[in-house]
Amino acid sequence: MSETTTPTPVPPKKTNRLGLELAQYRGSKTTLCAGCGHNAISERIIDAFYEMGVDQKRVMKFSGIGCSSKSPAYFLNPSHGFNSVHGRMPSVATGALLANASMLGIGVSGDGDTGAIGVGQFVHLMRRNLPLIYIIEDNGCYGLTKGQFSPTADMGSKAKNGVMNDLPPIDTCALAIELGASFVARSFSGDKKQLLSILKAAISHRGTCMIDVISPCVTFNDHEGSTKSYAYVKDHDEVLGEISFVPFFEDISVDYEPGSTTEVKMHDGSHLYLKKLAEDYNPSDKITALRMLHETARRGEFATGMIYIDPNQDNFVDSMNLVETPLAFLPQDQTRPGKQALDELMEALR
Amino acid sequence: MSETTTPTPVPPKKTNRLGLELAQYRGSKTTLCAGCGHNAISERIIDAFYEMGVDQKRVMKFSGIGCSSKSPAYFLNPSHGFNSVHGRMPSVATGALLANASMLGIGVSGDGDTGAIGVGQFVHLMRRNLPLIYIIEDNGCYGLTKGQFSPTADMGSKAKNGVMNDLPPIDTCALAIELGASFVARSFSGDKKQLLSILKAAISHRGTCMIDVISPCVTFNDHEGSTKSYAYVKDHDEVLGEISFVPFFEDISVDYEPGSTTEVKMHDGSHLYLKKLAEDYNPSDKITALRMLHETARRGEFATGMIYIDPNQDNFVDSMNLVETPLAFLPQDQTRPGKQALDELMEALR
Amino acid sequence: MSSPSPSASPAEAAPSTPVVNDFTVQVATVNGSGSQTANLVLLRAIFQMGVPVSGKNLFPSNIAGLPTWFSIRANHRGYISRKREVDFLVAMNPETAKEDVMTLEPGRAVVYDEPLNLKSLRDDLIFYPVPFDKIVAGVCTDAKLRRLVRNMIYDGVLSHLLGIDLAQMEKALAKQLGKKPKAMQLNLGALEAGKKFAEENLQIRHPYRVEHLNKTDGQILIEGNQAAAMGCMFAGVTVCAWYPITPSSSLPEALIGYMRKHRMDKATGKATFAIVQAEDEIAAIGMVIGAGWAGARAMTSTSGPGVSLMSEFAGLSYYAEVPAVVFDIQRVGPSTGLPTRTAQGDILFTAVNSHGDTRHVMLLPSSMEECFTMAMESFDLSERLQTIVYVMSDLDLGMNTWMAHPFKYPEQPFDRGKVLDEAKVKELGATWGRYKDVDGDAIPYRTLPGTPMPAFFTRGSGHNAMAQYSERADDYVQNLDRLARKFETAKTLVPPAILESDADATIGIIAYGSSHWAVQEGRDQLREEAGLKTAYLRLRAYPFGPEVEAFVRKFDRVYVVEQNRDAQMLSLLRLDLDPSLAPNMRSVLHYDGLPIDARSISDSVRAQEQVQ
Amino acid sequence: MSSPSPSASPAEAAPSTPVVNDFTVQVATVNGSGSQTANLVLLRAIFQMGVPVSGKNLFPSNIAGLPTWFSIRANHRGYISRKREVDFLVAMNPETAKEDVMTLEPGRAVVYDEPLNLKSLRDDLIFYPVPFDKIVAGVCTDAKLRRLVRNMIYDGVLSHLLGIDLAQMEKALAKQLGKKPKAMQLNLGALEAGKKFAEENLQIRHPYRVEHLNKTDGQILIEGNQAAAMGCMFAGVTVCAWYPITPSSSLPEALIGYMRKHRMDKATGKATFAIVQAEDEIAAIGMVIGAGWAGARAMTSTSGPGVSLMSEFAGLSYYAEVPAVVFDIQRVGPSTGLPTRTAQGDILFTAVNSHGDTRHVMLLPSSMEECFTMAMESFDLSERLQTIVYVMSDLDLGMNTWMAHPFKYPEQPFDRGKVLDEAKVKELGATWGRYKDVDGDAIPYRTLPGTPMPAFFTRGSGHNAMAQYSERADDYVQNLDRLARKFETAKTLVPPAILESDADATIGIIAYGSSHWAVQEGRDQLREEAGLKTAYLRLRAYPFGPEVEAFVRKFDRVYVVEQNRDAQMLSLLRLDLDPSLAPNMRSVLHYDGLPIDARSISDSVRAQEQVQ
Ligand SMILES: Cc1ncc(C[n+]2csc(CCOP(=O)(O)OP(=O)(O)O)c2C)c(N)n1
Ligand SMILES: Cc1ncc(C[n+]2csc(CCOP(=O)(O)OP(=O)(O)O)c2C)c(N)n1
Ligand code: SF4
Ligand code: SF4
Ligand SMILES: [Mg+2]
Ligand SMILES: [Mg+2]
Repeated sequence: MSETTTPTPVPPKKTNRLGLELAQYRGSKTTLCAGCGHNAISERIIDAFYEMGVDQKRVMKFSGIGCSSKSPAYFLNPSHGFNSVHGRMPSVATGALLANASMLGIGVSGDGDTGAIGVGQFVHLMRRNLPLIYIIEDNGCYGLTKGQFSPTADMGSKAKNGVMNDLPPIDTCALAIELGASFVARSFSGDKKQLLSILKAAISHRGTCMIDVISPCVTFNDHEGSTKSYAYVKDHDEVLGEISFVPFFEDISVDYEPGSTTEVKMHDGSHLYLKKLAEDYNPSDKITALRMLHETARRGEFATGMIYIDPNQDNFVDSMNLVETPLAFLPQDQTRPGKQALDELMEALR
Repeated sequence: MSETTTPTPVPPKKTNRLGLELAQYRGSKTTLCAGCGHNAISERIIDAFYEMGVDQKRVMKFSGIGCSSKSPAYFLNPSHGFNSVHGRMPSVATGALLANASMLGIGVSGDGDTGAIGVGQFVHLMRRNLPLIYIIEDNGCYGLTKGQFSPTADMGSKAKNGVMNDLPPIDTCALAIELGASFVARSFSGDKKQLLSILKAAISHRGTCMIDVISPCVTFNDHEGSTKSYAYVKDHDEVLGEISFVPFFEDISVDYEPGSTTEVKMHDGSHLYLKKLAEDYNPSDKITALRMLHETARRGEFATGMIYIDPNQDNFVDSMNLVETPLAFLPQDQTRPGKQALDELMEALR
Repeated sequence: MSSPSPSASPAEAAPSTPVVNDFTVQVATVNGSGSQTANLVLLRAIFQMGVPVSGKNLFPSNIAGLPTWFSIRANHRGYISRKREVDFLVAMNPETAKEDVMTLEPGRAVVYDEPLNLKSLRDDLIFYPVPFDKIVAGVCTDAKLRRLVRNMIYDGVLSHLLGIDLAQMEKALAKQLGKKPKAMQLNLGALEAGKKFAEENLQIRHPYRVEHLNKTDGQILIEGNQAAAMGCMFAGVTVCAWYPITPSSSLPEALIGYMRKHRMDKATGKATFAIVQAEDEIAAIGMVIGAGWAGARAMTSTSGPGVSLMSEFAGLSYYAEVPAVVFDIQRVGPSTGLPTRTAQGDILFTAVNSHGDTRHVMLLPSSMEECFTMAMESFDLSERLQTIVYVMSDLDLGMNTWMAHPFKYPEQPFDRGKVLDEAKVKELGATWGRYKDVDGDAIPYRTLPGTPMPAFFTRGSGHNAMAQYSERADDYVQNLDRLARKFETAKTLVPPAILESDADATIGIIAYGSSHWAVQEGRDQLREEAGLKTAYLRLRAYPFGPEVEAFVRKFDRVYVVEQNRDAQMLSLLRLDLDPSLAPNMRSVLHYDGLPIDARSISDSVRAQEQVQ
Repeated sequence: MSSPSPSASPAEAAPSTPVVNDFTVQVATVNGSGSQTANLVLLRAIFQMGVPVSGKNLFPSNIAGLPTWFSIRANHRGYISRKREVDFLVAMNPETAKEDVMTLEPGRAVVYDEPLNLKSLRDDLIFYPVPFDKIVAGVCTDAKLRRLVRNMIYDGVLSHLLGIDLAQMEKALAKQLGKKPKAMQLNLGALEAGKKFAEENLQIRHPYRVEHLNKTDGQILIEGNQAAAMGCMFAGVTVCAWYPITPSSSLPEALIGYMRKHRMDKATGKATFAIVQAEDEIAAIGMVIGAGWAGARAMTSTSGPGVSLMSEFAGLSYYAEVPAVVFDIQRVGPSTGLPTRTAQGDILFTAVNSHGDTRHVMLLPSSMEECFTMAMESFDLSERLQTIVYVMSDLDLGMNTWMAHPFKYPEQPFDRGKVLDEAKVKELGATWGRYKDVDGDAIPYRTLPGTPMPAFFTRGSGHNAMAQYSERADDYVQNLDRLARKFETAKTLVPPAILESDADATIGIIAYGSSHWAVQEGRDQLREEAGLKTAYLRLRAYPFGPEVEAFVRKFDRVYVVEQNRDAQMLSLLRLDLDPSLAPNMRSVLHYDGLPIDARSISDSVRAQEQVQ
């Protein structure tokens, strides 16, 4: 699908700025079900990294356990990947990015992996605003264990066996905003254009990019009565306004009537243009964002698009004040203090 | 201190409606530091259960691990108590309250026990709105392990050794509201009257009562530069307006100028009167509550009082549609199906 | 899959004498292709013809699109363990067809999808090409449905090639699809079309036949997780908290079904149970321990990764003495491992699970009947002993289809253990202490919240006999010594090991759990093929009763058969039996993720006994 | 506290001959009363006089108000393990004074706070009443400060009663309070006031004296957690993730201090390390594994409950082969247990920690020097072996004050293990596979993200030698067998056990960790008091090298000394050594939470050897 010709901010070329072809950003063959939303998301990730001309040797992939968590094997083969244990990807990614702060980290989780067993680590990841693209492939169920409800399943949503979910869903976007993530978005695996723009913006952002992507499970949660089915999501997708992303290496000027669009200057010099909806929406104010999430949820709708962004918020890795060289590669003479350091220490204990 | 004569909605008597004296609601001698905020909270719990005339044999006490979590041993001796493992009290309480849904559950946790290792279970407890009084004795540090910062430590707050906290705090009240708790309050261990009213209201509420009580650690976090010291909290306590509680068994009518006060009818027939501040505050609207929390936090203040309440929200235990008799006490003839049930099952497999 | 090198010695080639009721059919398909129905119909039809049968489903850890093998063994002697060699292959999966064919022994038969053109691969096999697409097109006009009924065709083909009554297949099909007339009718069509095609086009050149027998009369077909779930229901479980994980999930999911049907209070229509899908395994065991503490019969079910996550709570249950039942449906491997393969790999870790000095009780079911009965025993034991009890099942038992005799309705009432009541409190009076050993069996009396009995404060930190907080050295030692004595008491309460012995046996075999069936067959092989007489002790629980040491003492060589790399049960035997017996014990290990087979056992024992 | 029944046989009563440099002083106070300074000054002053000394702090698991005991042992022979009997008691705590006095052996001495009026309790002890409040009032006008300096007075009193140079006490005090002139001056006043009071009022009737020796020259006083933290720094640790827990916290906290001082890049002032206080132990080990995977030297430090919570990740490290270093500062008990007491109770659980077939490497430090060196070795080993390595310290080593020889600056460069580089990749070329055993030591080559080396995908689920996802039986078995071989390789890399033997020893003793010091003294007792010659093998790591089996083979009876109930190390020996040696091994167990003492060992061995 990446050979598509539907217009995107950066019209696809045969090769990107690194002279690489799209195919060189692919991964191994997917083992997920045909039609699974997760596969579409993998395609968008491939497109985004290709179009942004990211050097894949500078990328680390992470995941937990689940169908969704298998997907890092299906994109960016030249990058190292770590499919860790269920719900604990945030801690593994945190350690890896401290060990090598020069890398671009992308993590894929599921709504069960994040919202159930992993919600504790999720909370602290958001709070630390760790520079990491954190994607939740959200199908409202546990795909790999055959379709049980997950914590993002909506109240009243029906399972394949007819059972109704009677617990309120966790809104991972609201949670992320409340806890301190600096880039919070929601999208739909079926919305190629929107998801691609969000992913490209995420690549330019330094801080936690929490992207909840509704990604229907065709095998266990795509039926009548499910609020995470393709049909339901298409009908209830309330798009927050068009997103245009202009990467730092392109000089395209986007013109718009003043007031109609919010322009966000990204950390790496790229620009993000967010077209406002009638009710003017300010993606840099947490409370407006939360109100909007609560209201759309009350209406049984999904607000998709850039929900909240602060391109300049402090992040955990930078706050560590680390030396340039990645910690993993520091030579012995920088990590083993000299003899007189030991002598000093001994002297103080005599 | 419970023999105090400061006026409270229920003027203290020598014995309560069960004919019990206050002393009969006490626990074992505290082993916490003299002056620890946690001790004051234990006293308020004793007062509240005494004044509400709660039958202590109908109460179950829970906690995790920490100085705060030791405190259930220091109140309500006649009640069974379970001091479980670090951060996991919510699950233990959930199991116990399913086993015996007729009991009143009260849990005491700490800001580390809840906000760090326990935040995953906290999230799901709030989401389930389990009928439980959940008290966080919040001192912004790990008391029992000698004063390290906890996740509720404010950004810029200084530790005793001078180190500054550089992570944003988790606002447990905002989190609880976002996740679905139906009774969310914040108080201060030093504010006897407010805390007592909140606790009495909590006893009348059916659903999760998440009460974050700022409770200074005199040994490790009561110094200049700490935002959880007695001095700092006294100066920055923004009271949300007076709370009066009238239990169902007293017929006192509280009169107030219309509009000045919000009246809440509790699940058990008791009444809660919340005096509004100038800017009229609606404790039944989540977004107003969240805005207020964000704004006071930005000003470096603590909003204390009833922050959010919905007396009628569904709760996890009731949604289980359980028989009257506590599951723990069901006789064999109600829990072992008859022979023909087995025969049916076998027949279907022939 | 196991790969014996295909040696094409003509000697072995296609035997002409008929082989009746003694062969294995393996169906190779793609998962998600709906082959499960066709396979179960095949299995059930043979079962209904009175021929002992077993099915092993070898499926991948994903949802659709990867190779799956289902092997059905029919055996007139009643052997139901996995047989290594495949006699009859149904090759539907292009991806694996070549390897599936290449790994067959010479002389075996292969039904395959014609376009795969497999017969060119080997000349020492019997091939039956079948044009599945052509046939299905004939019976199903709706292209979308074809994928689903396509597999039914091979059932029809096998009905002819193996002599399985079509009527039995139809009956079996009805059992599966009875409630869906449209699907039923479609599949019947496919079944008949397959049979018809075979009759008209395939001339039988293989020796394998199914013939009527009477060895399954009155029996049932069931999966271990269903049996265990039934056991829990009849044990009166009232609280179940679980978190999904393969191969455990089908236990609580079956339980939900049974309880909704049989455990709703007649009068009020309300539930006499609470089943919670927890946020993770730590929460699940926490809920179970909270419920057990409050007096409920509480359980969870999980697999290896969950057992690891429950470690801290396991220690709390042990030290604070709170009942809890945990089913471990074991799967392969350290870490996330192979979630859809079987093993007995959590034994040693579970026995000592949690930091500090801990020991845990484990029950070891071998059969569908024991999945049912031990589920019930586990609740009695955990309330009697006031500690966590693990039921160590595995994927082979839990998720494969097994024959079983209908379960007997339990005669024994529940044993709710030592809960202080009016009478006892009068007897003990003020001298009652939560952790006092008043009966000499090291098991104290507890009280339950919500009763008039005296309250106490439960904690996982140091406490004395009166349940007061204590850091005193003597209190700690007394408590830990009592817990050790309590474990001795457990030896007298757990189900004893079971002995089966040949007359004048010369060597011993010890096994447990799902290995049992391969051991039984393996012992016959040893006796009949190598003249080795064996005595066999089947462990049913940890800790070991005195009968185990006595058994080992009887033989110079005892072979401990298990499905793990590290000889985990042998390790526990070495730790707990008289050290002088250690040299007598040897290992037979199988840990490739496939259910253990008899040949692996007899080969290993023969080799170690140096018997040709 | 341990409670020998006070038998008042006059024979034992107050010996008149002086007892020089061989006694134990125990100070009983209330925690939070600031007695720590006074106790350390006492300890250090004796140390500075050249007399071998050790201090054991017995503190409660709360912050203030509960009983605390600090015992200081001075011994001219250099015995620094805990001595069971207290010779000289300083009774400051009304709550425990009575029991503290009643449990003394006859003839011992007691300094006590006069109002407690203890001398009425027994007539077979030597009592010295001291009016602390009166004295402190004299030296400190500010009532608030009195609580803090009050304890300094007993130092002064003991200076007189035990003959400890006041000058040395002042020097020791300066070492503690040097930077706080006001506190310094106040405490000096209290010290002198105490001495003065004693000189004027107390006439010495006990035999205990400190006299100058030269047995501590050039040595240091340090706690094991500090030593380990230094080791980590000099090992070049770059990522540390931890979660507070007693008795581990002081290790990472010391590390923070050292790193801030010695590991900030000179040129830029930036950090060459990242230390993270994680949200819990699961996150801590997750960060360590993530960092280790990315090529950092990463560690965490915890205690029992944390080790339990890390179980699942331990299996990931083992199976996916990711380096990680975990310090387990062991404390007492299953569950939350006794957080401020010492034990060696996590040995067996840690060795097999995680579901499935797993085995882990453990280092076993016995001394301050080894806390330092093994911290360094642990990083080399975990990167060399590409697996999790546990350093099994305990509360006694980690939090008590020990004498040590100044640490030697490491000569060996780091061993960063098998990381694929240009050269190697040329050699192996396309044949490189993440999990291929190319060197025959079962250790594969890894590559690091952010380098030009080929990437691979790491997973805890089934994988083949090329690190591709695999559920194949043969791939799984090959991988698990290689891991078993890798553990064999580990035996050749871990620090070997150390042998100390009497000439013609008749029995063997095996011990490890903090038990070492009591064993040394116990062996002297056995030799000198019972004529029992012993050979002693001190284990320093798991898995065991060949020297361990060889040692056990040499003796009919080998006593394994350890501080747990379940003979956990003996269990591992039984599992890993030749089974025929199992009967040779016996246990000496100590698990009351107090550091093991020599007498417990020699008594037990004598009893088992039936030597009077
Ligand atoms: C500790 C642990 N518990 C349970 C499991 C079983 N398990 C595998 S995936 C999964 C849930 C996956 O759901 P989600 O994260 O939403 O991913 P999806 O499959 O829906 O994409 C579970 C419970 C496991 N692998 N590990
Ligand atoms: C699993 C586990 N990890 C760590 C600890 C050590 N620990 C005991 S209490 C505590 C934190 C207590 O902080 P908080 O909950 O805020 O309670 P406070 O003492 O401040 O009242 C910790 C980390 C433990 N007991 N168990
Ligand atoms: S089961 Fe659902 S989530 Fe998993 S791969 Fe199939 S469609 Fe996707
Ligand atoms: S340390 Fe702090 S929290 Fe703990 S008891 Fe003392 S004052 Fe309270
Ligand atoms: Mg999902
Ligand atoms: Mg705290």
